[in-house]
Amino acid sequence: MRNVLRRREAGIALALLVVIGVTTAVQPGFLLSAGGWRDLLLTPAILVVLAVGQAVVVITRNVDLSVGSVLGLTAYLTGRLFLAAPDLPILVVALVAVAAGALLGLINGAIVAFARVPALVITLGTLYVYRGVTLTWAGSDRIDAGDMPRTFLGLGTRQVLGVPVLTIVGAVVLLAVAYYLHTSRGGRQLYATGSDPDAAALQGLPVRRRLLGAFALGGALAGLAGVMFAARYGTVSSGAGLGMELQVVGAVVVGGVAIFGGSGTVAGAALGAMLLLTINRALPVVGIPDFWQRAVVGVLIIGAIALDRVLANRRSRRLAAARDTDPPATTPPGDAPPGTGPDDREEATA
Amino acid sequence: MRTHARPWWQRALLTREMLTILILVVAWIVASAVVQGFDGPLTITYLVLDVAPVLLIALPMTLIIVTGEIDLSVASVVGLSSVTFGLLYQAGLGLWAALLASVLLGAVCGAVNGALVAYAGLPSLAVTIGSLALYRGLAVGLLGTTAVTGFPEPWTDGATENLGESPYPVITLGLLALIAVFAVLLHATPFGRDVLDIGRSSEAARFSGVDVKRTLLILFVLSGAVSALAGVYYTLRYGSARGDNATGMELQVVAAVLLGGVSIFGGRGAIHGVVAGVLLIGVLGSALRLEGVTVNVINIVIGTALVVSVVAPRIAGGLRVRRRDAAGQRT
Amino acid sequence: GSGDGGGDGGGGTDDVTITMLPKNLGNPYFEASTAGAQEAADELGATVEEVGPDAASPDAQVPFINTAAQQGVGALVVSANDPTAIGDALEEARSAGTKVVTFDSDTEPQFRDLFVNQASPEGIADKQLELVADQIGGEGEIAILSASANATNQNAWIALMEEKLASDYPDIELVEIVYGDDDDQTSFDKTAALLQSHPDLKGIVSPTTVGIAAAARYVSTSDAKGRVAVTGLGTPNQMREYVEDGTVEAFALWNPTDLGYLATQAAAALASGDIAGEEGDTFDAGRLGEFTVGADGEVLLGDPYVYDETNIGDFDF
Amino acid sequence: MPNAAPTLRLDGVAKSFGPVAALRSGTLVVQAGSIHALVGENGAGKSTLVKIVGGVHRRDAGVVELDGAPVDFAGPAEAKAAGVAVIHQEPASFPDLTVTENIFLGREPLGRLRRIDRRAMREGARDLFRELGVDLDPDRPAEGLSIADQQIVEIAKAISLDARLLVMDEPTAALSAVEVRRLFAVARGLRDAGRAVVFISHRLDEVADLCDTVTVMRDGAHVSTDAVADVTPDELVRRMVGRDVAELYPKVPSTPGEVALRVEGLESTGTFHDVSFEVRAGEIVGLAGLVGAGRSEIARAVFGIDRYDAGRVTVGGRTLRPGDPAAAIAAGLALVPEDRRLQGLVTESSVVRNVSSVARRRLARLGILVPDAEARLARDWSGRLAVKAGALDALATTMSGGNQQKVVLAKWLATGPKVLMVDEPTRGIDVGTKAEVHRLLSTLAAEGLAVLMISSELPEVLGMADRVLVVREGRIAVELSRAEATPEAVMRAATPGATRSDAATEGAA
Ligand SMILES: Nc1ncnc2c1ncn2[C@@H]1O[C@H](COP(=O)(O)OP(=O)(O)OP(=O)(O)O)[C@@H](O)[C@H]1O
Ligand SMILES: Nc1ncnc2c1ncn2[C@@H]1O[C@H](COP(=O)(O)OP(=O)(O)OP(=O)(O)O)[C@@H](O)[C@H]1O
Ligand SMILES: [Mg+2]
Ligand SMILES: [Mg+2]
Repeated sequence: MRNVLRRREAGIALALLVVIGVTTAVQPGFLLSAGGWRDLLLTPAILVVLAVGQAVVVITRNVDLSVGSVLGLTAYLTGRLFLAAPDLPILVVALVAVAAGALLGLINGAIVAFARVPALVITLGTLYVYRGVTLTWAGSDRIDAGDMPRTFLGLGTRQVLGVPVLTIVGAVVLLAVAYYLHTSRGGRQLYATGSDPDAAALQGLPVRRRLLGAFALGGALAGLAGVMFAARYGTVSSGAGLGMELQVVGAVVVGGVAIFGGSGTVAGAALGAMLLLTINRALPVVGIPDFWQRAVVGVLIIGAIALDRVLANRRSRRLAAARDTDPPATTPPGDAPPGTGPDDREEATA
Repeated sequence: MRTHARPWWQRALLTREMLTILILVVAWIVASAVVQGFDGPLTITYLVLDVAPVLLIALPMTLIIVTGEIDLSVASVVGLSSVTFGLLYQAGLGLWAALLASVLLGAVCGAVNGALVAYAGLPSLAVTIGSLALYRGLAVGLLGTTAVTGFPEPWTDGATENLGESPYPVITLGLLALIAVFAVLLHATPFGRDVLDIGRSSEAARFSGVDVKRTLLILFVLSGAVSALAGVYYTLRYGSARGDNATGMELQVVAAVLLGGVSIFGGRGAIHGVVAGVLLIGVLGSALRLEGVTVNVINIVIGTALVVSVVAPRIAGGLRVRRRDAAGQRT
Repeated sequence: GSGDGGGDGGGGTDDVTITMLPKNLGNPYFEASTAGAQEAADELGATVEEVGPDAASPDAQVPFINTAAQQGVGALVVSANDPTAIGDALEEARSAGTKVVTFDSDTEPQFRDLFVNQASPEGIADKQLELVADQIGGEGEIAILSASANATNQNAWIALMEEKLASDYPDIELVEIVYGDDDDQTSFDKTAALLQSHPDLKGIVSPTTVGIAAAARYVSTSDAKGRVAVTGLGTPNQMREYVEDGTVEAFALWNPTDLGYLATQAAAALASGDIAGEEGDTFDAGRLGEFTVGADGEVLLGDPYVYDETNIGDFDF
Repeated sequence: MPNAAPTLRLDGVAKSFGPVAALRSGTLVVQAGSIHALVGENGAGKSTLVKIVGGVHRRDAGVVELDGAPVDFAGPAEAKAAGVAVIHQEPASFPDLTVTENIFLGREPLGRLRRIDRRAMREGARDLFRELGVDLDPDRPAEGLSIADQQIVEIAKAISLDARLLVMDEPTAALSAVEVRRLFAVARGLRDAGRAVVFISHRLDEVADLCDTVTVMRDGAHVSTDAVADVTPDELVRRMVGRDVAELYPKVPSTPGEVALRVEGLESTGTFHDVSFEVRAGEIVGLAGLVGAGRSEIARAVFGIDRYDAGRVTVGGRTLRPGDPAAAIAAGLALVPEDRRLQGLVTESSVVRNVSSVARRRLARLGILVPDAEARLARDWSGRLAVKAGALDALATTMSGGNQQKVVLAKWLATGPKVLMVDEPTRGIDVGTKAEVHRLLSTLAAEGLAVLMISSELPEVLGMADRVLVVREGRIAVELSRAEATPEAVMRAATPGATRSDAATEGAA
C-alpha cells in the first residue's frame, strides 16, 4: 500500500514539475527570476495550510465547508487585534486567531460528533453563520495595510534564505501534521475512524474525541491561514476567503485524499494545493486567457479522481491476483476471485 | 398482521417534512402580522420569481440526494446555459431553438457527471466539484467580458409577468407542473421506489434488478436539463446572459433541500418537504429584507435554520437515540 | 418639470425615505458614499437606509430592489452591477412610485430617472492615462487591472483609454487587461500574474479601488517596486501606505462622499417632486451648490481629483 | 477451581431496543479454563448478551461480574481494558488500514517519544499468524480480504489482547473446515492456559466437538446450562425451539418436467470455467462445494449481477442478456442472495417495500403505482410465509434473521418465478425457521418451480436435492444423483487433491 500511495503523491509532484517546466520554457522568469521563484513558493502557502487541515477532516470521513468563512473571520480578527492594541506581539495575535479558528472548528466538530449529523450539512450551515458574523462585525469596515504593523506585513513577503516566511510556516505545519498522522496512535485512529466509523465505535476507539480533534485542528489551521492572509494581502474585508471552501476540497481531492475517508496523506493534499494554484498562475503565461482557468482546474480535479480510481482498481486487481497465485496455506485453494471485478468496485463506491 | 404500526394521522403529522411545513406556516403568519409590507400582493410575486430557479433545481437535486449522491455543478450549468442561450440568440437562432439547445447542453453536462459517477464509479461530491469549476470556466470563457442583452420583450416579460390580475407570475404554472411531475416520479412510480432503494442500499437494489447505473445517469441528466432550464429563466428574468449568473447557487439549493428534510445520507426525503424548505428560505429572506435586516443576518438565520433543522430532531429523539445506543444499531 | 432650482422650496423632503443600494457591502468606497448620503439625508430631514448583497452581482441586487418597491420607499439610489440585468426590477420599483437614481455605475438610461456621474468617462480615462504616461516617461508596456468583466463603468473607461492610447500615446502599448473581480485576493494574484507574464511591464492602471490597492500591495513587496508604476482610481486611506513608501506616485479619484451626497440630494429632489429629471432641470445640492441635469438624465459631479504625497494627508476616507 | 469466582457471571441481564426486548433475562456463568457454548435460535439474544459483555451496549438491568467484581462498561474500550476480548458476529475491519494496523489499532507498541514502533508491531502480527497457522501478509491492506480472512484477523486481534475472557460470536460461520480446526486448537490452548472462552454457534456438531459446557437461550432468557456430555443434540434443539421440530428435511417427491434453466459453457476468467447444467421444473438441484469454490459467483453471473466472458444462460427457452438482472427477472429468474442484509434486503425499508421491491413494476398502472397495491401484495405474501413482524411498515432491520429471510423469499415468490436460485438459504437461521424454509422450498418444487440451491451445509444439500452438482475450483467436478450423493462422494469431489479419509472427515464436519 505504501508504495502505491507513494506513487500517487509522486504523480502529483511530477505533474507539478511538468507544469513548472513547460511554463518556464515559455517564460523563463516564471521560475528563474527572484520574483518568480518567490511567487512559486509563496502563492500556495495559504491554501496548503487550509488543505492540510481539510485533509485531516476528510480522512475521518467528514468535510468542513466552513473553512473559507473561518479564514475570513480570523483574518478580520487579526486586523482588529492590531487596531485595538498596536503593540501586541505578533505571536500573541497569531495565537489568538489560531485559537479562535480552533474554537469555530470545535463548534462544527461538537455538533457533528454529539448530534451525529452529517458534517456536510452542519458546515454548510456554519459557512453561512460564520460569514454572517464577520459581515455583521465588519460591516463596510475594512482593514487596510496601514492598520497593521509593518513587521507583520513584512512576514507576508519576507524571505529567509530565499524561502518566503509563509512558505516555511506552511511547510512546518505540513511536516508536523504528517508526522503526527504517521507515527502516533491518535493519527492512525483518525484513519480508522474514517475507514469505517461504525467499526471504530465497536472497537471502542474514542471516535468523538478524534472527530473533535480533527475539526479543531482543521479550524485552527484555517485560523492560521487567516493570519497568513492578513499578512500577505495587507487588506482584509468581510469577504476574505469567500468561496474558498470548494477550492480547498478540490485541492484535497486532487491530492489523492479519498472523499469517503480512510486514505490519503496530507502531503498529497499540500501538493494538490500547489498544483492547482501553480496551474492557475501558469495558464496566462502560456497564453491561455484568464477566463478559461476555471475550466482547466475543473478538468484537473476530475482527472485526478479518475486517476485515483484507476490506481485503486489496479491495486485491488493486484491483491486479488496475489490471492489467486499465492493462496494462504489454510484457505482451501480455489481460483474464485473476490467480488472485486470492476463492476463490483463501482457499486461499492457509487 | 397490521399494515401500519401507527394510525394514519400520526404517520402524516410526525414526519420531518411536517416540521419544515409547520415552520414555514408559522414564519408566514408571523411575518404577515409583524413585518410591514409583507402581506402585500408584491410579496408573493417576488417570492415566486426569486425562488423559481432554486426551486426548479431543488427538484432533481432531491432525487439525487435521496440516492445518496450530490450534484454541486448545478449553478455552473445555470451559468453555462445562460451563456449558450444568449450566444445562440445573438447568432440569430430562434429563441425556442436556443432554449432547446441550451437545455440539451444542460442534459449533456448532466450526462457527463452521471457517466463519471455511475459508470466510472467516482464519488459525486468530488466529481461535481470538478465539473462546477469546469462548466463555470466554460461559461465565463465563452462570453468573456461581454453580456448578451436585448432579448425580445415578450420573452423577458413572460418571465416576470403575472397571471392576469393575480399576484402569481405566469411561471407559477410551470413550477407547479414540474413539482407535480417530480412528486409523482419520486413518490408514486416504481422509478421513485428504485431511487429510494438505491439511497438505502444500492447493493440490495441491484440484486432486485434495479439498474442502478442507469437510474443515476437519468437523475444527473434530469438535473442538468432542469438546471439549464433555470438558466434560461434566469437569463430572461434579468434580461442578461452572463457567465457568472447564479454563482454560488448550488449551496443555496443544497441548503434548501436539506432544510426540507432530505437526508444527506440518502434514502429519505419528500418533494413537499423540499418545496417547503425552498419557500422557507425565500420567506425568511423576504421578511428580513423588508425589516431592513442586512444580508449578513439573513445568512446567519438561514445557516442556523439549516443546522437546527438537522440537529433538533436528533435532540428531540435524543432520549430514544441514547437508549438504542446507535453504536450497536448499525453493526 | 418644475425645475425652479429651489431645493429648500419643496418642503416635502422631511418624510422622504431613501434606500441606498451599493454594488456590495464591505466596500470602503461605498462606505464613504453612504456616509455622504447620510449627511445629505440629515440635512434634508429624510431617512436613508443602506442595504446590499455581500457579493457584487446583479442577481443579488434584485431582491433588494424588490424590497424597496414593496416598502414603497420614496427613492432608490443604486450603483448597478449590470446595465440591464436589474432593469426590470427598477422599472417595477418606478411603477410602484419609487424614484430611481443611479450613481457610480449606470444602467441603461430608460431604467432610471437620473444618473449621478462622478466624472465624465472621458475625464476619467484621460486623467488615468495622463498619470501613467507621466510616471513611466511616456513609453513602454502597460496593463489594466479592472474589476469584474461586466462592470459597465470599467468597460466604458477602458474602451476610451484604448482609443486615446491609439491616437495620443503611440509609444505606450497596452499588453493585457485582467479582471480582479473587486476581490482583494484575486486582484493581488492577478497582479502577480501580470508581472510574471510581462517582464517588461512598466505600469499598471487599475480603475477600481480594490484593484489599485491590491496591485500596490503586491508591487510594494516585490522587486518590481520602483520599476513598475501603479496608478488608477483609489481611496486615500487604502493607498496612504503605498504613497508613503514610494510604490505609488499619484492616483486619482473623485470624492465618493460627495458623490453619495449629491446622489441623495438628487433623489430627494426627485422624490419630493422638485424636479422631474428632465434635461435642464436644476436643483440645489446643499454644500455642493447648484447642479443641472444634462443629456440622458445625467448629473456630473466634476473632474477627478489627483492625490499624491503632498496632499494625501488631508483626506480620511 | 469451583470455589473461585467464575471469570464471567451474568444474572438477570436485560436489554431493550425501544419496544423490542432483545434480552429479558440473560444468565451465564463461565469458569476459567473452560469453553462454554451459547446456543439458541435466531433472535434469542445471544449477540445482544455478547455486546453487553463487550461494552457495546449498556444493560437496562441485571448483574455482570468479572472474577467476582461487578462491572458496568461504558464502552468497548473499558471492556477491553478489563481483559474481555470479543469477536463480534459481523467482523468489522478497517479496509484502508493494513492487517497489522487492524490488529493493534489503539494498542500499538510504542517506541521512543511514544511513537509507534512499526517493526515490533509487524513482528507481533507475524507471531500471531504463525500461532494460528495462517499465511497472511501483515502489510497488506484489509481491503479485499475474504470474509474468512477477515474473521481470522478478528481472531488474531482477540488473541493478541491476551484477555482472560474470549467471546466468539459465530466465528466459524465463514470458515473452512481446516480453519475451523485451527481455531479450535487455539481455543483449546487458551482454555488450557486457564482462560475462559465463550463460543456461539448454530452448528451443534462444533459445540459437541469443542465445548465442555453449554447454555441454551430462548426468547432473550436463560433456559438451561449443562455439561456438553450430558445433553444430546436433539435435546438441545428441543430446548432451543421450545417444541419438537418436525422433520428437518421434509422432502416432497416430485417429477421433473421441462428444462427451466439451462446454463451452457459459462466462463469467467479467474472465477469459474465451462459451467454447464440444467434445472428442470419441479426439481431441486443442489450446488455443493467448499467455501470459495465459486458457487455464489456462478449464481450471480447467471442472474446478471456479474458479467461473464463466454457462455449462454437460457430461462424457459429465452436466452438472457448478460449482465442484466432486470432481463433475468422478466424471464422468470429469481435469486435469494447469500448476504441477506446487504444484498437481499433494503434493511432501512419496511416489509411492504421489501416484499414489493421487485413485483412493484407490475403493480404500476400507466407507470403510476396504485395506492395500497403494494400493501395488499405484501400482506398476502407475508401471510403465506408466516412472517413475524409488529406491522407491515416495520423496518426490516428490526426483524430477526429468520424473518428477514422469509421476507426475501416472499419478495421473490411474489414475482411468480419459474426458476428460484437460493444461496445459503438457511445460513445463520435457527433450526425452527430452517425447517420452515425447507418445507417451503420442497412444496414450491412440488408445485413445479425449478430450484437451484447453493448450500455449504452438506446435510441440507443431501436432504433436499434431487441432484447434486459439486463445484471445485470454479468447475463442476461431478454430478451426483440423489442416490449417489453421500457425504463422502460429495466431499471427495469438492476437495482438490483430497485423500479419501480427509474428505470423509471434512464431510462430517
Ligand atoms: N469481503 C470480500 N471481499 C472480497 N472478496 C471476497 C470477500 N468475501 C469473499 N470474497 C471472495 O469471494 C469469493 C466467494 O466467497 P464465498 O465464501 O461466498 O464462496 P463461494 O464459493 O462464492 O460461495 P459459497 O461459499 O456459497 O461456496 C471467494 O473467492 C472469496 O475470496
Ligand atoms: N440495535 C437493535 N435495535 C433493535 N432491535 C435489535 C437490535 N439489536 C438486536 N435487536 C433485536 O433483538 C433480538 C435479539 O437479537 P440478537 O442479535 O441478540 O440475536 P441472536 O441470538 O444473536 O441471533 P442470531 O443467531 O441471528 O445472531 C432480535 O429480535 C433483534 O431483532
Ligand atoms: Mg447473533
Ligand atoms: Mg457463497
